[in-house]
Amino acid sequence: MSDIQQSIIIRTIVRIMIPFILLFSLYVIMHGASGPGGGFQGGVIFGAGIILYAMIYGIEEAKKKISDKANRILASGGLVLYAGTGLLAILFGGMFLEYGVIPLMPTTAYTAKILIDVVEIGIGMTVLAVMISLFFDISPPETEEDMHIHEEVE
Amino acid sequence: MIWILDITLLLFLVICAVAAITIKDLLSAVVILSAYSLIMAIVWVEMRAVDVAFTEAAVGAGITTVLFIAALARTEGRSED
Amino acid sequence: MVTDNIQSITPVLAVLVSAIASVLILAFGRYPNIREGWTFVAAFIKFGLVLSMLPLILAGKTITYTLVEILPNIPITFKVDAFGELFAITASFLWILTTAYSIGYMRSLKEHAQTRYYFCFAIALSSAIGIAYSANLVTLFLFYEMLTISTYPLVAHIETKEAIDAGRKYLVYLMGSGVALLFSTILVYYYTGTTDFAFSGIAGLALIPKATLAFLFVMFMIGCAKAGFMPLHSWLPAAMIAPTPVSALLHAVAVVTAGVFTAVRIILYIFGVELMKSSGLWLYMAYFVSITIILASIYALSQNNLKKRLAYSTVSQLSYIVLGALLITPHGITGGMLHMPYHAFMKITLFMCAGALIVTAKKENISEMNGIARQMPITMIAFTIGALGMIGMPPAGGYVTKWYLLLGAAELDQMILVGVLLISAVLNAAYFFPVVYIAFFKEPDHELKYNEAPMFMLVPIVITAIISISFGVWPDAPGFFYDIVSIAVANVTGGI
Amino acid sequence: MAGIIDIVYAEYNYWIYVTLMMIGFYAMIAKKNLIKKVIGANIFQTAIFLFYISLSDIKGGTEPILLHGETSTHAADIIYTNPVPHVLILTAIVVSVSTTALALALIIRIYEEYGSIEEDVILAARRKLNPEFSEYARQSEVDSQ
Amino acid sequence: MTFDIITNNLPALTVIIPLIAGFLTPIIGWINRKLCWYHVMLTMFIVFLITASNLLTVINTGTIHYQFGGWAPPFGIEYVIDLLNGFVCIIIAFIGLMVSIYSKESIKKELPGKTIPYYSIYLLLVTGLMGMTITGDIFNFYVFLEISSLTAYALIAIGDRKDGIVASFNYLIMGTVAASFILLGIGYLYAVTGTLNMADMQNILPTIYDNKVVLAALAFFMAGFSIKVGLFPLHTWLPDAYTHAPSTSSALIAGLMTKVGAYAMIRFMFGVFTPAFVIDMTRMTEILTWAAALAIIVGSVLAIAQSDMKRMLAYSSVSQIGYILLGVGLANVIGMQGGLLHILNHAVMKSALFLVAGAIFYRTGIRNIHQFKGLGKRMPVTTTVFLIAGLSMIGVPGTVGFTSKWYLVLGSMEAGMWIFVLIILASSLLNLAYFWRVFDNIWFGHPHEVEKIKRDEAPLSMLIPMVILAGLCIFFGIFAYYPLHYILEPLSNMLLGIGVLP
Amino acid sequence: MKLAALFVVILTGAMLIYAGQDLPAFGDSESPAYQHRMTQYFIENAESESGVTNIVTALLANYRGYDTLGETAVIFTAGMSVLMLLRRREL
Repeated sequence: MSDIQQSIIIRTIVRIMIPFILLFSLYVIMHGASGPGGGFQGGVIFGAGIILYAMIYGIEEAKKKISDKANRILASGGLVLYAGTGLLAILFGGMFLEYGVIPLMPTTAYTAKILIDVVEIGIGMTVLAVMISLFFDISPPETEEDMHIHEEVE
Repeated sequence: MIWILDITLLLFLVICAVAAITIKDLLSAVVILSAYSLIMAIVWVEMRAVDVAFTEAAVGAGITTVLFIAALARTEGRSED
Repeated sequence: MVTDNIQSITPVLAVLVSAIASVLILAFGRYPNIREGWTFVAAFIKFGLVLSMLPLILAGKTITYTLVEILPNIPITFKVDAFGELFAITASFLWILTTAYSIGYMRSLKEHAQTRYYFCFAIALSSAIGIAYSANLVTLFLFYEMLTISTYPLVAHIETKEAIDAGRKYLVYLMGSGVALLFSTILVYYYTGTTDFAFSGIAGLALIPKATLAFLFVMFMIGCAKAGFMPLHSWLPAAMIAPTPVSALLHAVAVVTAGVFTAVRIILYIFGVELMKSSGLWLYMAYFVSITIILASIYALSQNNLKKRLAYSTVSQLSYIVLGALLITPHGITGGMLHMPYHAFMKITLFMCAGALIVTAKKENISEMNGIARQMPITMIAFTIGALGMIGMPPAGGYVTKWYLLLGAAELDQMILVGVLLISAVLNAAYFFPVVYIAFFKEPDHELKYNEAPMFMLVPIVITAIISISFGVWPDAPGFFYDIVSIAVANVTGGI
Repeated sequence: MAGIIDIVYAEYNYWIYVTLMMIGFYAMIAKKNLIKKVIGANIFQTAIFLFYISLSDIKGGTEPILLHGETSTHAADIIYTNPVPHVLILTAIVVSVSTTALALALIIRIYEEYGSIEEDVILAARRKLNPEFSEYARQSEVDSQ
Repeated sequence: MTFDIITNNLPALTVIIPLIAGFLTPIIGWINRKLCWYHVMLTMFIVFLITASNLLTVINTGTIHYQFGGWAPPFGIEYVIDLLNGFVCIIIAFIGLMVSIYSKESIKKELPGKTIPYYSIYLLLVTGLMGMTITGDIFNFYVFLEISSLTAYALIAIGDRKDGIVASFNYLIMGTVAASFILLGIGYLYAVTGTLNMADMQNILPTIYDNKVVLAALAFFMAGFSIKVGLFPLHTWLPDAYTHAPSTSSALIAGLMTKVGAYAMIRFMFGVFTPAFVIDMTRMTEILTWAAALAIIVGSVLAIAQSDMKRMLAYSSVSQIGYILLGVGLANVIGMQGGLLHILNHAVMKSALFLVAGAIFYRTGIRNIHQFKGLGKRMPVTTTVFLIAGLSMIGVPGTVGFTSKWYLVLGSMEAGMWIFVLIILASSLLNLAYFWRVFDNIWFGHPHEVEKIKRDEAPLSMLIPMVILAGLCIFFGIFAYYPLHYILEPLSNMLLGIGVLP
Repeated sequence: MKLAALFVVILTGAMLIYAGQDLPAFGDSESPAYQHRMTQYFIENAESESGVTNIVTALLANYRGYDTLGETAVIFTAGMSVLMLLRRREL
């Protein structure tokens, strides 16, 4: 544990800030339709929030909040949500990703708006999951056994 | 549009880029790269590409830098050139 | 002369028989008797199939079968005509004999990798018959390459460094020349749009510039390195490292015969008699092969190893055949074509004798063979018959072909060529008679007991020797090679 | 002279991005340090993005976000900047960060195996490790010169 | 009705199915690791069927257009399947299927514990290649190019512990340069045309051919793709990458990556720019032929110098890519057919060869050619496959190598470039030289330490794909008529004659 | 090596500068890219067809939604690849 990680002030501030960061990221994702932002930016910010947590509280601690399994489901799930929306359009007799054919809302534009949000959420899920897992993988291992895992596995 | 500001920012970009590839301390280089991305984001806002600027700020200046620093923590911090 | 064309799958079957047999040989590799049984069965079936087409050929018909069109306009087609049949009969008949001989030879010497040997042998035979029955250059090229590849393991059979080097040499020469053959094939296709053999040559070739034509001809002749022209001959003596039946295969059954066959095919069926004459190419080439005839004979004189001496003799004799085709008169062509089977039978006799000497007396060098005829009289008599044929003396068939060749050369007023033929006959005598003399009349170094080669080897030797004599005694027996040749000659010369 | 200044002035961001691209590209090829190479790649790609964004900008235009409720009536009065390059670059940025992440992962693995992130050291180590390689390395050096 | 839904969307499904399957792989692997292989194989099989159906439709009824989201081009992204990419797609799907079957045992041994990400990335690589091939939108092309590149880096990096990573990193740097060049080229074209749709672009471009930007864009594309295909002076990443990747990755990447790169080169030259521009105005094709001829010779010569089997095959790839590009660069119908046919041929041959190298490595752990002695008896089927594919590389008639060589030589003659005739023929002798060395070692001689060689063949799931590929080497050597007549001849005419894709 | 790199870089730069002469001027509303019907179509129809006011979002998630799917796949690929390379535990 470094000095920064031990600093009670920083730990407290981070703990307080993280909900706001996550909330902001959700706002960015949902706000993509009418202003700057979208799945990407939101996903990255969400990921950054978790990464911040992991930096201060340690990766092991962060993994308790968002486990590898959850990560994997989020990453795959986001994409399946996106692609599934496209496939749904096919099922309703349209082209892939043709939102207009899905009889979700009275007007095509409105349906498209809803589905664009769905798609953005899908992107957000994948991006946040991947960003987190990238950080977990790239940052230095914390325990001794993790250090030398490669020799045993291969 | 204020072209003086524009040019100043763009010149900063060049300075940052040159610094990022010449500085031998890799951590500094990465931080300068982050600054480069941030300036780039500002340039883009100035060019009215807000979405892109937002992304660049979050991805280029944020996540990329974090990944670089994490990678540096596992390797070595100095470069021969 | 009208030739009726018959569609029949028989030529394909004749080609495939040994390919199918090769699979069976591989499958029964662990049981030598069954394995060699298959070889025999295939050899007989093959000969039967080849022979079954003979009556039609003698009736002046041709048989064709198109297997598949590999590229637009480029089919794999088989066509049986008199000339092809000539080669096919020779090769398929000699396969029976070499099989018997191989069994004797390989078992006596307890050679390794016999399955591979029989397998490759069978494939080589398929390729040889394929070459004989090819209807166009591409088909011919296909089998030509197959023959090279399948005989490589036979040449390098004993797997010593020397053998592998010889194999490499063999491969480099033959594959390299194969590239030249491919190139000229594509060139013919490029200029004329066809590669089919025709009795009067490909008509379109007459239209291309003379320099290009000459270049094409040279490329073709380089492509026929299997025919052992100098200076592309040196693979042939090197390949003598292989077991003797393989040498027999190379020299008589398949490889070099395929080479000269291809050369003659190209001269007569691609260029055609008329074009050869009008372009004057025949004369240059005739002089060129004359050099080979003389030089190879001189090389042969200096060889002490019997097989090597025979190898150089082959180089020289092959050029007779090509010379015959170049002498673009009916007599000359008859001589050349007839020399192909004659040479095959006589040379295989000689090689099998040499093999018998190796197996029984363990002797390869001529200088060690003092009085060997006392030990192996039958073998040496057969050898003498073959040698006489090579020199061009009765009773073996050589004198018939030489006569025709001389006639052809004389008709064309080419006294130089006549001289070459005569000189070479003298040279042939000069390198064969000493062997016969040493074997029969020199006192042996130590006491020799009567001890012939095993029956499997001896019987083939006797058969080929007898057939060689029959060539000389009764050359124009009905249905025999002379009849086939005369049809082939009539085809290419337009029945002059 | 005035003409050149005009050109430089009118196209200043163009000159800048060419410069940036060359800086990044040079770092990618010539720098021996692997991290520096990746930094160079980032600079190079970002410079290309700058080119795209410059392309999209229109003098006197506004952000490509429709002014709410007034689109139908005032659409003709407002000039929006070109949104297409923005979309392309959003995608390209993500691609770029993905490449960077993968490159960093590779660098970490290289460091674990060779204990260095300097190209020379790695090359020397490979040569020592694998005698066959030396032949190839000489060849590739010849190629690159 | 339901059937209609599927048939109407087949072009999209070609790419979507492996894409979604790739996303689902981690989840499936989480349920049961063993399911992954079945999942991948099934996916690849379906994709193969779809590509086959696409190709048949194209042959029978002409080009297929598919608009994503129902947005007509140039507003939306369009998939255009014509003969060219229909042909390349089916090759991708088929090789992908074969390698996926082979992967089962090979991965178990070479990459234990990495199966799940491996299969996921495998499917994504196929997706990337397929997407690059099938798309009619220039930026969509870039996106899928990046998918395929990233997956390829990853698949190479997991090979040999030490060398694979460095090879992958070098490839990554080169690949990033290439991708950046391509992105720059796309930007240039967009700047002067304002569109991203290839067909639309081809309509606009002829009016502005004197624009320097267009020329620069072409130059950047060619530079980028030359790196991607490993054309001679830019091939330096290729040998290491192919050598040190795991066997399956080598087979897939060597068999497909460079082919798709070559496809992209053809598509951009003839489908975005026009033949008139690349052939007459800029003489790009002529430059390409010379580079290709150089690649043929240098690749073959360097291959002779190698003693590592995979490295030898890698250098041979450098030379074989030369064949493809030479044929294309000749810019006449015959040469073009030869080049395009060689895409098919080389994919089949090289995949088979790399699979054989993998099988030998799997059983014996040997990669050095000089240690191959006695292998012919130990692994008869594998080595026979090697023999067939090797002869095919040499160009023996009756195998695929012969047919393309025939066309290339004929095309060179047609173009009056006799030097290329010479180069092609010489290179087949060089090929002979390096393959025969291996044949000698395999079929002759005994290993020194072993007295009696036991038969020890690779597992069935590895043998089947190899045997099928070897069978295809012969099948297309004999029945080359079919691809040529139905696909390549009209295709070459289309690329050169009319130029504009319908 | 450095010189060679410099040479390549300068060559590329020369190419860029050569092409730069014909590039549309910065901020030019007459540039082909802006004048092409595609751009105008998006500006006019984004809201009525997609229901969003941010044209970039409309393009990103609707008109060129397929690109975005591909781009997300790139991210996913990167995640998977890094996982495979640096994985610390058995998955």
